[in-house]
Amino acid sequence: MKDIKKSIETEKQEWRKQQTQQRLKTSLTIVSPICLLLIWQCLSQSGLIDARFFPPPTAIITTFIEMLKSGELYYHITISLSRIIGGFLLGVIPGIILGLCMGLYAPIRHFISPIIMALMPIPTLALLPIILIIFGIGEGSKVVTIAGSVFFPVVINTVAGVISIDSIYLDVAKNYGASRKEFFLKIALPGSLPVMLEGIQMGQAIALLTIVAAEMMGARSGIGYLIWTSYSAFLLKEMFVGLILISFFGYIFSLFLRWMQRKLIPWR
Amino acid sequence: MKDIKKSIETEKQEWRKQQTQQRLKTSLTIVSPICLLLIWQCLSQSGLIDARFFPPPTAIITTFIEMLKSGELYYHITISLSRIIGGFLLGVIPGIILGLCMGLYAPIRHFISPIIMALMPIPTLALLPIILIIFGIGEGSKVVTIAGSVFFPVVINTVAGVISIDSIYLDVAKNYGASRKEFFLKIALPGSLPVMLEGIQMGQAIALLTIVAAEMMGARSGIGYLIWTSYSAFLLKEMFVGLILISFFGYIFSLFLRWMQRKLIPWR
Amino acid sequence: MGANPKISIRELTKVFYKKQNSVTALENISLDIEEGEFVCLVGPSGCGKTTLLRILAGLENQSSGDFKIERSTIERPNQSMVFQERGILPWLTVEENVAFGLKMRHLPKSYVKERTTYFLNKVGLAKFANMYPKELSGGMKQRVSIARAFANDPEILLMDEPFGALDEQNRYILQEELLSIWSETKKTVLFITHSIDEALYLSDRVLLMSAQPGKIMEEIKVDLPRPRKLEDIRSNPEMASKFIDIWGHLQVEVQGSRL
Amino acid sequence: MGANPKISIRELTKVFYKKQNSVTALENISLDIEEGEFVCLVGPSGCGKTTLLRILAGLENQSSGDFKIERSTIERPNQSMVFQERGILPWLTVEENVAFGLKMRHLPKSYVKERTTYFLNKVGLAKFANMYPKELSGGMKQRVSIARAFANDPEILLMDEPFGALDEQNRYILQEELLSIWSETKKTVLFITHSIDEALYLSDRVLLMSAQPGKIMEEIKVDLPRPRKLEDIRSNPEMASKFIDIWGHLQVEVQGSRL
Amino acid sequence: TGGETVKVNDDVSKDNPSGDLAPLSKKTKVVIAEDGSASGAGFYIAKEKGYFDDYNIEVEFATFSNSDDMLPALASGEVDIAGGISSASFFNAIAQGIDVKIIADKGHNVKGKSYFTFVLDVDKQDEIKDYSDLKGEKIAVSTEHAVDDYIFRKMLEHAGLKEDDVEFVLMPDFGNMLAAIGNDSIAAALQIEPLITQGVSEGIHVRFGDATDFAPEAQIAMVLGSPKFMEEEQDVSLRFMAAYLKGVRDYNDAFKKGEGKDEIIDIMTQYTALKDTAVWEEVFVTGLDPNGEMFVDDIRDQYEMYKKNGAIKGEFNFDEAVDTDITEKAVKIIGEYE
Ligand SMILES: Nc1ncnc2c1ncn2[C@@H]1O[C@H](COP(=O)(O)OP(=O)(O)OP(=O)(O)O)[C@@H](O)[C@H]1O
Ligand SMILES: Nc1ncnc2c1ncn2[C@@H]1O[C@H](COP(=O)(O)OP(=O)(O)OP(=O)(O)O)[C@@H](O)[C@H]1O
Ligand SMILES: [Mg+2]
Ligand SMILES: [Mg+2]
Repeated sequence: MKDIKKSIETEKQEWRKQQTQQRLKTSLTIVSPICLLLIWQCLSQSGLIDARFFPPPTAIITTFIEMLKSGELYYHITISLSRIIGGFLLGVIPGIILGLCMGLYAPIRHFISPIIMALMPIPTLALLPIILIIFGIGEGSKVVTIAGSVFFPVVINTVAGVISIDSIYLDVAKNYGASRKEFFLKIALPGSLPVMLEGIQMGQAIALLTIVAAEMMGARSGIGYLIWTSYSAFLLKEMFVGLILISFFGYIFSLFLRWMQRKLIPWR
Repeated sequence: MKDIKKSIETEKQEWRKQQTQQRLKTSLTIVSPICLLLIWQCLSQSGLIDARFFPPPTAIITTFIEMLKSGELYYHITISLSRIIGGFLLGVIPGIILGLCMGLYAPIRHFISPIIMALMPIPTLALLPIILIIFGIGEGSKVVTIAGSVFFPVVINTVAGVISIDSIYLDVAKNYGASRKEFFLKIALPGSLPVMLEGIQMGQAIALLTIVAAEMMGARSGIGYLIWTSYSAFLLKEMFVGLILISFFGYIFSLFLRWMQRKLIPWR
Repeated sequence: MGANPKISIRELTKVFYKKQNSVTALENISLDIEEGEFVCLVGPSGCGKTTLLRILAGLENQSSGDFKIERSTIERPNQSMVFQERGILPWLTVEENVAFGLKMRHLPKSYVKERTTYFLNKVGLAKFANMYPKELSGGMKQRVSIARAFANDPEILLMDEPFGALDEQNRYILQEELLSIWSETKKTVLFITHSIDEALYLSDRVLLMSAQPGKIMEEIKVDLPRPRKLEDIRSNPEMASKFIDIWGHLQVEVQGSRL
Repeated sequence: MGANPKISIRELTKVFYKKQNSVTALENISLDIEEGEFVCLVGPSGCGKTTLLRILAGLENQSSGDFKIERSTIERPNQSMVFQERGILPWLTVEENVAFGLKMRHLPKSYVKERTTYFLNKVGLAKFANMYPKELSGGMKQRVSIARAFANDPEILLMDEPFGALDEQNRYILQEELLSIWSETKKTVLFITHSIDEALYLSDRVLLMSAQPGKIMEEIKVDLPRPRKLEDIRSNPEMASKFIDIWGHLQVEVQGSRL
Repeated sequence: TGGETVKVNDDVSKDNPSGDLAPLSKKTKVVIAEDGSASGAGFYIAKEKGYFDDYNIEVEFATFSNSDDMLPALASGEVDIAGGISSASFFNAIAQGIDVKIIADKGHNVKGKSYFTFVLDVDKQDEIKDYSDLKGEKIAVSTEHAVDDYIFRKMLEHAGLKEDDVEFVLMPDFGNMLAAIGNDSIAAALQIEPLITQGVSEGIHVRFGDATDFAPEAQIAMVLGSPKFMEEEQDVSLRFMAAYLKGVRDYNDAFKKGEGKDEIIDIMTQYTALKDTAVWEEVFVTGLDPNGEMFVDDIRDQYEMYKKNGAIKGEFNFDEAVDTDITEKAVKIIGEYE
């Protein structure tokens, strides 16, 4: 028995050591951005990189705080967020519906997929004029621009998700007499969810990447607008504030989606 | 025995019927783009959609052939292709190397991933000035723009690929005394390859999406250039020719990558 | 009773045809199974056992021949299948999995709840009702699968190597549980296995199949009284000789079908 | 010989510690295995069999105690492990998998080629040398795994339920093959299994382990002459009583460790 | 020359809130496409000073990254008014049947104080003294076959250089030109205010001569009207133009005469990305003609050049593209500016 106690003690020490190491490693996650900022600050102040194009982080933060205080930032953020979320939903929901239909019905899949494949590589930037003609210059066109870029990864992954459902589950559904609707709700939807969610995650990343392009048409506000107008006027500090916001929202969204994922697929 | 023959005959009929159906379904793949083009043609000619913005496909094809004959198209295509391929390689190779390092060494992973996550959501369009400052206006900046957007999905998927390697393979390597280098070449690289290739496929799609943005900096040639200058000059037929080329190359590249995938991971 | 078997299969043949290539999976299977009988099907890998079960389950069509499952007066499904470990739906909780068949039949909620709880208790999983399959061990997953099939109260039960992936000890525990539920409900069961011990322990009758094309070669009645104990079978010299008999038969078939 | 066993384990203890929670997987294991002996380790699930093997294989560290593997004069690796089905590398061909250990030791190419071919022939996979594992059946995969371990020519062989996922008939074929290679090379083997029949058929000695914490409870010598046939074991009443003995022992342990 | 089929309510009365034309009976919305540049001053001032309100016109601004994107919006009637540069795109659009009209001045260079002119890398000021010294250098221009290109060629002509004596670098974003000069990728650029002033104060570039040296009467930007707005809604377009011109006149008062400059600069900081009032004191502001008059002959020259360079596809009558009737009428009503 003494021996076991000694063993437990040994393993406890070992475990503690590993914990400490682990904590050190995860602390690197916070260290690295700080490092980057510090290097940037030094380089920028010492003139090794051109401070006119890369203003030091401290200057950017000052601008950030000023913009925050004046309420300007709040205004841009709320508008962009509503566009991103609107566009995201407008891309994700039809994407899922079409993807499920394509996944479940081979003729639809064969009919639609060449169109999807042909349209997917077309750059958003090149689609702007077409979107403008069809949807006008209002909020519609911005939301549709984002939706359009979100749509493709969601459709493709939903189809992949449906196709990847293990055929044994289809047998189970058939054997236990599931109706068409039940099959859809109990098998196809949950079965394709994990892969579908990966598509949605990709869609989220793309929605953010598209916001600048979307807000280049007829916008008067928004983070994308802030970025390109600031840049057009060579107000680089303001531009960097915009970039930092985008980066920040990318982080928040990915956290949110990971949380969603845990909620939606608790069985994983 | 007669019975068996009859059964075989029955199944043969059944199989033939299914083959025909299958063939019908796959033929939809060719039918659908033709349908789309026909509808477009009709709508455009009948004036239901604005032919000034959506010239009928026949007109686009005529322009296409003219541009092909004049050798203009050939010129744009070769230049863009070399940029896309260059940028793609410049993004993929460091992406794989960094991804493998991050996947294998937790401290590196913890240190680098926040930076990757912070940079990823920043739109290419907003990065153009920064790229321009660092890489000038030559071919470099175009290639780097494409490389930059290809880089992220490749890194992320490579890391995911390494992490997803079944721990039993690590045990096998250890048990049979694999050295560090052998572990890298025989386990980490092939083990992460399938997921890595998915990242590369995404990278390819993004490379095409980025060509317009890349060729907005000091370019005088290329498909992206063709698209945006045609649009700027309101030569929409020429713009559509550019879009069709992008779409076509998207198709070719994805075929190529699927072929690569079969060659590189024959064990799947 | 003998005149009206629960399952009657007549000259069932199944051919798989693909690109000029035909595989005769089942050839002229004729078979009667009585109401309440527990029949095990044993045969070398690829002899068509699964194919036969899938045809009975309506998941595949025969090429020729017929089969008939006698219906009782009560409103109940024809058959339910117990699949291998992967056969429970990972996105449903244990309880939802067990209730799956009943829900598909749109039975009243209270009834579904009652039967589900009953069978969860029977297989000893009441405590795990709200867990997802990933949290269960292999044996627990098979319990869910069995509870689901019995809860559905079908005319007959079809089981395709349900315990194939379990270790010997857990396998025995599940076999015991299966027999206990079976003896209570007196369902007709057609059970596939590779394990001769399992077949001898569980069944009233063992059907031996030949390698491709699958035919029924021999029929071995197991008239050991129930409830049985494994020890009885192991120490019973008659059972030992039955084992060696089946074993020898399978060895020939397996060796014959090996490359 | 008796004075210098091939493997000697002294008071080996393994504790897993996680967040204030400690699990004693192995407690005071002391054990000697002679050169050329075939020893089977049988015990309920979770009793620490895998843990013991992993410690011997150097994949895990013991908490206290020692073990020693006697080295012969020839330059050869200490031990090689035969993993379960998933243990062969899917991205290497059959041949590359078998050559894996030899290549890691940077032996001359011609030697690697020769030994690989020899063992591929031994397990009857010469025809499949250039195939990838996905094209193989479960039994063929295990043949690859066994060939790989033997080709590596280690001091001892460690096998963790290598046939657990196979059906009874294929299992027997592989057991036969394993015994045939073993009798030729006379390697020392430590073999984990859940199947009492397997243990009795293969080993010189069966070690019974208790449920958590894992201790060695009993040791059963199997002195049946070799080469053995399964029929001999089945028809031998002494073996039947050994089976029931082990079975009873495991039943107690398994039931005790169930919730 | 425009169709006079529509009956226009153009009675003038001093009692109206505007002091001239009567307000519209119904509040009417006019959407103006802008690219956030300073040359939209007339619109911003007229809105802030209530000149549009006086006519019961409600204006809404839509910002685009460049004037080419505005054409589809203008053609489809999404916007009524756009501020655009003269470009082949514009003429091509007209040739395709998009009936957009050039109606008034929205930007020309003021002699010696060009807001759209060449800048030179600070490091190169000693090397390059004269236009002809640009030989062999890289020069960034923001568009091909547009006014930028036109001014660039005028400069070459003036310097006695041939087209391939210098390297034309196409760079659609003016901001990118700063970056490109900053890292010495290019020597000079055809840059626009307020980036010129900012670049100068940041020490990136210096002004290089003045565009009026070789193109004194270049029409850089114009007010464009959608066909529907110009033909069918003349009641509105006339009032819109009157209000716009009032705004332009306040702008001229401020920057030429110094009257009410603070207020105007305040308005400008609201509508453009340049928020620093001090910088506004320094910039060379856009020339905006108080009577809306344009250098029509120069526009024709530009058109001829695009055509010569093969950038114009299709045929059309140049004179139909320019329609100054409404502007002239508005000037008549509000009086000539002195
Ligand atoms: N869908 C199919 N298409 C073509 N051939 C098939 C198909 N399903 C089964 N077969 C073939 O039919 C034969 C019988 O297969 P089946 O799965 O019924 O065997 P089994 O007895 O269940 O084998 P095991 O014991 O390995 O499960 C095999 O030769 C198999 O290759
Ligand atoms: N890495 C680990 N961390 C914590 N506990 C572990 C770890 N590995 C094993 N254990 C625990 O140690 C005990 C023994 O595990 P082990 O895998 O050795 O059992 P086993 O006898 O091989 O079981 P089985 O027959 O199911 O393979 C179990 O209770 C297990 O939960
Ligand atoms: Mg089967
Ligand atoms: Mg184990």
